[in-house]
Amino acid sequence: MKTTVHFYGQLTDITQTPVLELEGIADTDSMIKDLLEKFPGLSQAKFSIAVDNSLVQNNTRLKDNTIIALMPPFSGG
Amino acid sequence: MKTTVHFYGQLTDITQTPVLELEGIADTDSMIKDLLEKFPGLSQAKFSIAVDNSLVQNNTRLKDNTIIALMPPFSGG
Amino acid sequence: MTEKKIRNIFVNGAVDPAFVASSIQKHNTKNSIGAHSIFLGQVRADVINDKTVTGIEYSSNEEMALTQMTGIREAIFAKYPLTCMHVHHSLGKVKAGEICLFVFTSSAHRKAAIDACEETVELIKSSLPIWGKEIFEDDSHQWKVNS
Amino acid sequence: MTEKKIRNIFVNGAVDPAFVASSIQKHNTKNSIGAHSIFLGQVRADVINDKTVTGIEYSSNEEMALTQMTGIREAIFAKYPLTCMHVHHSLGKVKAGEICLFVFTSSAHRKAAIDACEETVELIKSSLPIWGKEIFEDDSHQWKVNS
Repeated sequence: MKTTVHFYGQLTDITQTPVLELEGIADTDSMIKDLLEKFPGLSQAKFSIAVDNSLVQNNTRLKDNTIIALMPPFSGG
Repeated sequence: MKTTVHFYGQLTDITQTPVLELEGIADTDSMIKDLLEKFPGLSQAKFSIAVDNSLVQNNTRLKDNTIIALMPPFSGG
Repeated sequence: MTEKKIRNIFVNGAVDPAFVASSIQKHNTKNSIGAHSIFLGQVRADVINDKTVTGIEYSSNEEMALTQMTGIREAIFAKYPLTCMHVHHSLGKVKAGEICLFVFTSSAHRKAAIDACEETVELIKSSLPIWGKEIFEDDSHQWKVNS
Repeated sequence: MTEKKIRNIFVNGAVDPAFVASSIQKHNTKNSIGAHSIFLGQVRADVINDKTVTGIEYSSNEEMALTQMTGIREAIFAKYPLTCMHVHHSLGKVKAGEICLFVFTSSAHRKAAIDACEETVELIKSSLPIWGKEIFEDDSHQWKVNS
């Protein structure tokens, strides 16, 4: 089961990569736990989570080939 | 003693001229009386009066060679 | 005593969109600007009693209008932290679809530029001695009334 | 079910003032328009800790941004009697002094055009997933924060 995580804005300064593929992730809570182990700096970062382009607030089960977006506060314009 | 009266906007539809020279006019009240005799249609018109580029509300004495502006409501833009 | 600079705001006929572009372009060396607000008035082909407006012919008491505009400019600069303000208004004939008023304000941040632009447009419409004569296709006319 | 048209708002690099002019020019056949309101965001050369910003590099979650912008467009058209709305936002590097955002609303009367333009700018800044990376002269950077 594959999950593709995209990092945006200042999060890429922490992850040093714009995208990461994870295997065997069941839900967003376990994904975050996994990411915090890989990138401890993320614990200081503020971000919202989108699952297949929809923002989610609570823990969300993931299907195979899900696209995740981790997005810090917006600063367009 | 000469007074030059400029008409603006829709007032020129009534006066059929943009400017008129009057002789021997002592103040703005007598000027208006004179103009209403010449152009009865002005009695239906709404306008403000400027004496040498300053708006006046009350009767104002006129010096020689004064420039008067009769201005209907503004409609620029 | 400060000397007030009287700037001419009047242009003969319509405001050319290319002129708007060059006005914007000129600000690219003013590096403290973060926001521009632009208002453009365009002549509408209104239909009144089955007759269509083909254009507006603008006239003004120019000397009084420029003096008045100088006062408006001072009031707006006193109220908002603007970098610059530019105003251009047509005189003479402007066809339907063409631009007759161009107001352009710039500031470090958007709020000042936007609010100053809107307030300047309102003051131009309410307090500058300018008149618009709406010309119909059959050459008859009526005088524009500002709302 | 209505089909929403997704329009691309993104342009590569700065918005050219000549593009603004041609956008204005295109509206001269829309004779019911009486007012255009334009907002332009320009990159400031801010000085932070003695270092000057030379430009901003914009990135976005483009698919989400375009979907979100479609919703903003619908909400604004539902709220204001607009004739049209155009939005263009830069991606990639925009130098200080250049234009990074162009919002253009048109209506029969000024109030709708002006209010819709301002509200759209606010919504773009607060709800589109776009990020600005402020680049300094020594190639270091900091991430822009919207106020």
